Amino acid sequence: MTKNIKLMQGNEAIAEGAVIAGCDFFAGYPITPSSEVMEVLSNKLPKIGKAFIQMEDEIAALGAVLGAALGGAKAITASSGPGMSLKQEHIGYASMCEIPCVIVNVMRGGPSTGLPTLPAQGDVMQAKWGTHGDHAIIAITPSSVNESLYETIRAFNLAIKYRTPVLILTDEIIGHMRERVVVPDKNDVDIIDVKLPDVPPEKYNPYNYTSGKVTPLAPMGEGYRYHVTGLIHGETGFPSQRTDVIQNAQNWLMDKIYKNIKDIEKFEEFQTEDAEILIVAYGSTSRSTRQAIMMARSAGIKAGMFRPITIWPFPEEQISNLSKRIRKILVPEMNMGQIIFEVQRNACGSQVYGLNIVNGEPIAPDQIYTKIKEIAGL
Amino acid sequence: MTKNIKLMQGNEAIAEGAVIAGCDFFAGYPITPSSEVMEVLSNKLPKIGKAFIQMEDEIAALGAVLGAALGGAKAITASSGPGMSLKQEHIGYASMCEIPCVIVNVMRGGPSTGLPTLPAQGDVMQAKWGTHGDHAIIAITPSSVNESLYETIRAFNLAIKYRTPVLILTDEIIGHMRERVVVPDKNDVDIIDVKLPDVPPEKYNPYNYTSGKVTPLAPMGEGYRYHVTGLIHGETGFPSQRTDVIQNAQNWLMDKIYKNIKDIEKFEEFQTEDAEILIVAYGSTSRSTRQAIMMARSAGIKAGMFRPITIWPFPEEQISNLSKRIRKILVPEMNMGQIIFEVQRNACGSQVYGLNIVNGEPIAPDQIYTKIKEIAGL
Amino acid sequence: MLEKDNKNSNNTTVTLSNYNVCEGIETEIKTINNLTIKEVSGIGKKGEVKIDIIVNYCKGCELCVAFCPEDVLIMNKEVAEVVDISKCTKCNICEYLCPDFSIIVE
Amino acid sequence: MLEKDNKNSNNTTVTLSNYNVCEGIETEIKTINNLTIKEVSGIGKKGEVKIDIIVNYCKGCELCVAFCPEDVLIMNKEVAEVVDISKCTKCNICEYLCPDFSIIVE
Amino acid sequence: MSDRTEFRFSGSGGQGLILAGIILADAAAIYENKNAVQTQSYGPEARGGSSKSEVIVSDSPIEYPKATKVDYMVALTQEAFNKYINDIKDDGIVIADKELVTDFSNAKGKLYIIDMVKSAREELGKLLGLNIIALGILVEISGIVSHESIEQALMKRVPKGFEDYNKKALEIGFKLAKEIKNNK
Amino acid sequence: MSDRTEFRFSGSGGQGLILAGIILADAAAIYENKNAVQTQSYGPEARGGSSKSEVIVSDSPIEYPKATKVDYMVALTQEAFNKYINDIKDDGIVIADKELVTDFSNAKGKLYIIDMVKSAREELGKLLGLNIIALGILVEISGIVSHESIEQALMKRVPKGFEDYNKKALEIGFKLAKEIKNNK
Amino acid sequence: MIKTKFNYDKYLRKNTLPHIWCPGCGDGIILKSLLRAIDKCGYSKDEIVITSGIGCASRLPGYVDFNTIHTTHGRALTFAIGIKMFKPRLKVITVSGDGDALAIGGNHFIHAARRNIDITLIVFNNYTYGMTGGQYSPTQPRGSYSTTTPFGNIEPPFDVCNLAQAAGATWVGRSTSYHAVQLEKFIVDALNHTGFSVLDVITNCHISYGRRNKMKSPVEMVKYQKEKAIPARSSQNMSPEDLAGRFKTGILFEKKDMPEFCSEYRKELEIAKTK
Amino acid sequence: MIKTKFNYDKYLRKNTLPHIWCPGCGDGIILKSLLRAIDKCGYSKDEIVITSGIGCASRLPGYVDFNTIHTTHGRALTFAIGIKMFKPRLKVITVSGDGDALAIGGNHFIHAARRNIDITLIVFNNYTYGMTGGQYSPTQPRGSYSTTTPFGNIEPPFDVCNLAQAAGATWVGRSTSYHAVQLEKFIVDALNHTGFSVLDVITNCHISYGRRNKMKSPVEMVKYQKEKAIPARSSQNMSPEDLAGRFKTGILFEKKDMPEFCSEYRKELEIAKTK
Ligand SMILES: Cc1ncc(C[n+]2csc(CCOP(=O)(O)OP(=O)(O)O)c2C)c(N)n1
Ligand SMILES: Cc1ncc(C[n+]2csc(CCOP(=O)(O)OP(=O)(O)O)c2C)c(N)n1
Ligand code: SF4
Ligand code: SF4
Ligand code: SF4
Ligand code: SF4
Ligand code: SF4
Ligand code: SF4
Ligand SMILES: [Mg+2]
Ligand SMILES: [Mg+2]
Repeated sequence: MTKNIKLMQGNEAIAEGAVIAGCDFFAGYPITPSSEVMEVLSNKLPKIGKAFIQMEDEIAALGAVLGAALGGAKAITASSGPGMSLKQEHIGYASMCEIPCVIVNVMRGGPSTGLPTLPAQGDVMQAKWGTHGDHAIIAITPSSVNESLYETIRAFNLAIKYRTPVLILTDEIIGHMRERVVVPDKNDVDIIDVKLPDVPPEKYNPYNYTSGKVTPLAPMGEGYRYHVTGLIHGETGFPSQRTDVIQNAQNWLMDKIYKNIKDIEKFEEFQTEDAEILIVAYGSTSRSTRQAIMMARSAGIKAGMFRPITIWPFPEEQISNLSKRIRKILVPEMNMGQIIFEVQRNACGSQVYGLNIVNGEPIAPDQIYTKIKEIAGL
Repeated sequence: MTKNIKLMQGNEAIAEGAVIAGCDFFAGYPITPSSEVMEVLSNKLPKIGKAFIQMEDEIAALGAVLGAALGGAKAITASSGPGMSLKQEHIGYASMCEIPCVIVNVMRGGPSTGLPTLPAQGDVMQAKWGTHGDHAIIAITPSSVNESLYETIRAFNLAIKYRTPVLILTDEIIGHMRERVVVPDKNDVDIIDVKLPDVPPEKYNPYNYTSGKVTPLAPMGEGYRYHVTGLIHGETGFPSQRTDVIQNAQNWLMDKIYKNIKDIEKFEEFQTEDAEILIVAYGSTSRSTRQAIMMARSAGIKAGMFRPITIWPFPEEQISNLSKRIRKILVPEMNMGQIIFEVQRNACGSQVYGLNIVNGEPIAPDQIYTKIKEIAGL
Repeated sequence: MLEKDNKNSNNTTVTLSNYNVCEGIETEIKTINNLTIKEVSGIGKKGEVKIDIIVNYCKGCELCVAFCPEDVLIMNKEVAEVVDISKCTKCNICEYLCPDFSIIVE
Repeated sequence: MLEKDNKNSNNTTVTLSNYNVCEGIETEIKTINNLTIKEVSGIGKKGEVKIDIIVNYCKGCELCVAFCPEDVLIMNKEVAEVVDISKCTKCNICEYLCPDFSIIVE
Repeated sequence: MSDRTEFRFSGSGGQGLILAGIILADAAAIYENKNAVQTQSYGPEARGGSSKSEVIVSDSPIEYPKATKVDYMVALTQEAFNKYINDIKDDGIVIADKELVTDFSNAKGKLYIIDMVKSAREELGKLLGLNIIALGILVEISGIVSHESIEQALMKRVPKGFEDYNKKALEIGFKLAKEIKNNK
Repeated sequence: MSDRTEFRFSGSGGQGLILAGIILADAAAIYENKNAVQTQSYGPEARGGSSKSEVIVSDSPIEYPKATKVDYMVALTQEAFNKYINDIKDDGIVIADKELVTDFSNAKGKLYIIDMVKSAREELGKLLGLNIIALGILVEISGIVSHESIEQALMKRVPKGFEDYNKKALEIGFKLAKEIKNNK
Repeated sequence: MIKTKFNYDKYLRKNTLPHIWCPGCGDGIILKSLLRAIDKCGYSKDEIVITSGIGCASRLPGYVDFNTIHTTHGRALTFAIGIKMFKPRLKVITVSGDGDALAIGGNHFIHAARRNIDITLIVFNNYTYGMTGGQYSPTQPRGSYSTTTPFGNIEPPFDVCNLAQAAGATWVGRSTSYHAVQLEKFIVDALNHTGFSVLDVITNCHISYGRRNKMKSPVEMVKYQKEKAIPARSSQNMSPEDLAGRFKTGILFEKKDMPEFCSEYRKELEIAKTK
Repeated sequence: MIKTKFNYDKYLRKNTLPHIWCPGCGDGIILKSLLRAIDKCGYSKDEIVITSGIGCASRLPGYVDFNTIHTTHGRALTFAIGIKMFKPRLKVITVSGDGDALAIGGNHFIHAARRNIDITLIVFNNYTYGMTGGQYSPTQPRGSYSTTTPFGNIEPPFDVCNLAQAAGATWVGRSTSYHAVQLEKFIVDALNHTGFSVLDVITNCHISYGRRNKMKSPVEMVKYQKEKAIPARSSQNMSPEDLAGRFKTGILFEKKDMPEFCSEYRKELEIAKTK
């Protein structure tokens, strides 16, 4: 038995990952099936002198997270479906003002109150399009408890590096299941810390739209006094209605993510080399897919999987390349069809099939295998 | 001068259309550039004995609209960007519980507070994906003041017919500009009224997932006592976790819209017959597009426009068919690229170009014309 | 924590035991619409009284037992039961406090 | 309603007129960092007093004029102006009530 | 497109420019059955800054609703003059108030400096109505709608009791415009 | 996949089934270095209804985390028995409590009816610990982890002062299981 | 079907029973008092609308045969306002947990109170988020424990009644799930009041609250209510020390003849007609 | 740069002036009082954080050289809580319009008050949504007109101070933009208070409110404030008739030594360390 191997839930692993990443601040509002992230942190953070607060609702929770983040905190919140819908305005504010933070969405079933205790993957498109106006987002879909921990650390790093909200999209299965996790020592993982700008306050502009580099966000209260507003603003942070400033500001929000996609993207390929059927799957569905592929391979069907770990920005290039080689693509999702849209868009010429099961149960390997056989014409 | 021809703003026209459609109830919270819809109705509705209330926020506003709609009211609310983000949870509730209502979004610039007084088309994808979980939505994008009026009437009709929230997406330009409107007499337009179910209360089920027909929503307080919940529910309206019920409920929410797309869709084609370049444009951008096409035609370039009026569900079939014939497609949008994603998805094989200008100014005919020339290789 | 759906299902059989069967006290077990009702009637302190306990609904919370001022009720295998109806004053406290519609005093 | 950006722009020239020029009263027009400041100094009821009006900032709301208890100020073409500094008691009301940082009493 | 005539009223928030635009559009669209579109631009959150109100009149349908090649413009502040003069046509007509606009270094098109403020003060007694004077000028100078139409449109939008005052303002506008025409 | 062993604890909310599952998974994953996944299913909003807790143990990585072909199942309510018996393997082993489950018309696999409640009452004095008895039975019957491992895992999760009580419960489980084995 | 003195069955959707509430949960007691009160007031089932948010308490509407709306978390009052304003002849009741009414729903609470709209709000105040497993709520006492205050709660609780009154409610009362008879009476009174009425009902949740705060069973919790409740009248002569940890019960505030929102709106319609 | 008795320039971002407020808008007067108060308290510019929501009043932070956050509509206090809790050494002030603080932001208002967190909230109460052109706000007097109450407002207004107190604020006061000297004094007092302080400042918006309510000019509006304000002390001996249409000014409630949120949290950290 190794000291740093633990059995824990996906939600606990996120909390654990946050602590390792140096999380200073949690604000949240409970909601099934994400509440354990909050409950675990309500215990862990005070013990290490960090801040925990339960707010009056999800809007307030993300507001407090952003306030703390402007003070220089590594801050996180966690929620599920209805709470995520409420957070949309503040997600846009965080994007616009380029405030780093991590937002966990443990997905549950259905629109509206739906199925609070059952899993789904119905919020993947919301993650990208939920707030009004144009912005780019980073979203990560771990598929195991262990990955939940490490991807949470990565989420904090990306948030600070690109000054952006980063979403972690898990689901009720990953969030509530218990698996073995190798808990790393803080020193064994790369951690990007909040730091002061390398220019003196007089020279500091809180935004930079043209150099291609992300300006660090100066923690408030350290001598860098600046203005933050959700109005379109110039590089000084003050509102502007100049057409060139507006266009630059808008371009920048997209470019800083898309032009750095090589650094942000993360994916896994499983037996794709010789695959004749490609399965694009993420989160818990990718686990069933892997099992289904093993079944298919045993039956002589050459199937392989592409698994986006960073789901936004979407790995367009990879899908596009794979689709040139593999002409049949299956996208199993615990929703009525979401990521399949992105696959269709990028895999022109391939045949793209959906397997959309939304009944409160995870998609089972059998179901995917059956579909693979159907596609293979068996 | 004809008595029923008036000069009015797009926002006024929506209010006027609502009154003609038989609107009983408005609840809202002011926000630029949609406030005139509310202000006009605060005046008009009380005069005809109907209800108007200003609520404490946008969430409350849509809540009140849904409460009134359950009582049998034809109800409407209006908002813009930040308010639309706040409404997402209740949009999902309305979808899930199949409560008819009309929601107007007069689009303004930017994510977050953005550009409150300037136009954009940045909320088109939000209209479809903003709330968590899977659902289908109807959204309409009028491109003139006159159309604002008539499409509002159609929005009410579709809402009642399909028991669904219907979004009207205009923008600051259409909302604030004044044009001539032919105000119809109530008797000259088709109006679908709220009616009692044609079964007695004992036989009434508030939902129906399998017959393919939409069950009318019985106004509360008329003898039909039933239960409404945002939890996934069976046909009786009570929550269920049965896998078959869940899947049926989910399928139904999609099917009732997509299977009736022929009835819901509305679009216009302009000089597409012989077009070699297709421009897909909606809302105010389609006006500039039309002008640009005239310029292009004068210069001998065969350009044509496909203009979705119902933008959701997206006219997939039309785009797909047109794209088989026209191999170059331009999608000008006052956003960083949204509907272009749908076009790309459905126009596999064609070359799809974006013209994305987001600087607070409407896209001018000249800009589109320049792009057309570029595509034409001139 | 317990959504006792099972108690609502069809073939529930409930075995009852340990009566304090005195003179003038009748105990009847009825099944109406799949509900098992244990009806005890007799003469209490304020005259004739009948106490129905709907066994399927009772979740065994003990509120009726704890707050009956006259110790008329006891728990038996997690279901409330009349132990001595003769002391009943028809004060109705048990009925009011039963959260599950499982006790009715008449 | 008026975001008077123009007043902040470079080449603003403001013509002033209609002084009540009395003995011991000096009026000076300065331009500092593109701001035109009209400085009136003299002896008021409480001794020496100087009133600066930053012409570019004044939006002509008349609050200073209306609430000066001594009628020291008047409006002149939508800009506040000192009309009789000798009555000034240095009570500072005008300064406190000017929403636009355009009046300073010293 | 070529029969498109573009008007622009520019100045600052409280000057009633939007109303002037509406009345012009109304006269054209309702009383003369032409196509007309009126738009305006605001500062942040519906208030502030210099503002403009534009009217496009045409016999054919009007697509793009904003002015891009302005035929007639009125400027009632210096800031507006500077900000909105750019897209005036080479032969476009610009009317600037003599008192409110003093720096003409950016001038384009044909510039007429008219003392509307003075006329208002002298003939109306106050500045209220400057917008209607400007309206009168543009109508007269462009001939886009008849006097009758503009008067009808004006009367529809004027508060009770102010009919004569506004009619007078309009006529001052006509008169000032005629002077220009005569000086042409 | 074939070395996958699937366990299911089923019953109702308050019976500590999730804890039993966790301890089993912990023993396998941490103390015996196998792969183990534990999952559960809830009623609406984290409460209510019959519930189950599942553990999958395997030497190879575990992908699909839910049980589909259950090797070992315990049922502590009739409702759970009915609801969760379906996907038991043909040669799977089902342990039902004699008192809490009475209708076996749906039975599948090899059924053992054991009076766990009685043992608990008699040997522990109360029903608390039923979950641990069940755990003991499954461990003993499956041999999936050693007694030592399960004890260590149990001790880690048991509140102070209840160590002996729980150890005793576990041993009751072992004992009951041995009886089954002997009767086989 | 089952003959009883009070025929609850008349109002119940029997096929939804037994309800999901835990054994001994006070919510069931309140539900019964509510049904007796509605019956006493003589409303027809058709004219009653009950809205609720999300939470254990908010599951109530599912069990009763009225027009019932289980809305979103915290927003029950907004739906109530919509339907009440559109159909003022309906009697609209909102049931809500303490979290639902006062955490996420706090804004709608104060605004409904301000408007003095004729709706009766019953707060099922169990000091906790029961449904989600016991996180602290804005009424949870300082120092007590929950899944998110493992070291004791440092936040002061709202006094629901004071807040309602300050916001504009014109009928304000408090009772408990133990005081079932009083509760029924207060509900009758609240329903009869024209204007916004708020009834704060202290109720027991041993599962999510009691267990963590030395009251493991429903019985212990209900005893707590019995002991800590102090009738408003008696409280007047008590010292602050004696009052510590206790709560007042009674009709705490009542103001008749204040303008009610819907009738004011009716008047507005008359004026508007003439314009 | 411009020599003055009180050096506003020290605190102003001069290149953002003149501000966007209309001529005579009370917001500028309040801003000046705030700057004098901050100066009097002796805070360094680095240690001040000002958050605001959306609205005319909420534009204030843009003009002042502190750490300034112009947040979303209604949510300024949530950002304030986040930064205050994370860096308690900072002095956090929130400025908010009446709509911002009490319409969409009402929930955060009562919860910040309940927690008694050491933040000073200044409500710029102009009875209207100034920024969006004059829709009615939850403080607008009954009977008055707005763009959305063309027939007169039927909704009763909040008494901001009563509400704050009932919710848990430990310092509550009211002044006006006319009473600039008192205002400055009250702000100093509120800033010096440890705990949640709410200052309701009646201010003038002739553009969005006055014009529609027979007060066309800033001067008329400020005169209204002068006339209608009644010091709390004097109000005690006044009859309800005399008080009608008037509002109390003064420090209306103050409770020292109540547990403040951040220091309570500090204590919690000590306990947690030992667990
Ligand atoms: C928007 C949203 N946030 C959070 C939740 C999760 N949730 C459901 S009920 C509840 C709180 C329940 O507490 P309370 O209102 O006091 O009701 P109780 O269960 O105690 O009766 C929460 C936080 C939700 N359903 N929706
Ligand atoms: C979510 C959201 N809803 C609505 C608005 C539109 N809006 C901007 S400011 C404002 C109200 C302003 O009133 P108040 O807070 O009193 O500030 P004032 O302008 O009067 O100072 C509103 C409704 C918005 N920006 N965001
Ligand atoms: S009616 Fe009263 S005395 Fe009789 S059993 Fe019930 S509680 Fe006891
Ligand atoms: S109160 Fe009701 S549920 Fe509880 S034990 Fe008594 S009869 Fe059973
Ligand atoms: S200081 Fe007082 S007296 Fe002097 S000008 Fe100002 S208001 Fe008037
Ligand atoms: S108060 Fe200030 S802005 Fe107003 S008139 Fe006087 S100097 Fe000008
Ligand atoms: S968790 Fe608490 S409030 Fe919810 S049903 Fe159980 S006892 Fe009642
Ligand atoms: S609209 Fe009102 S509040 Fe806003 S700046 Fe103008 S006067 Fe001030
Ligand atoms: Mg509660
Ligand atoms: Mg205001």
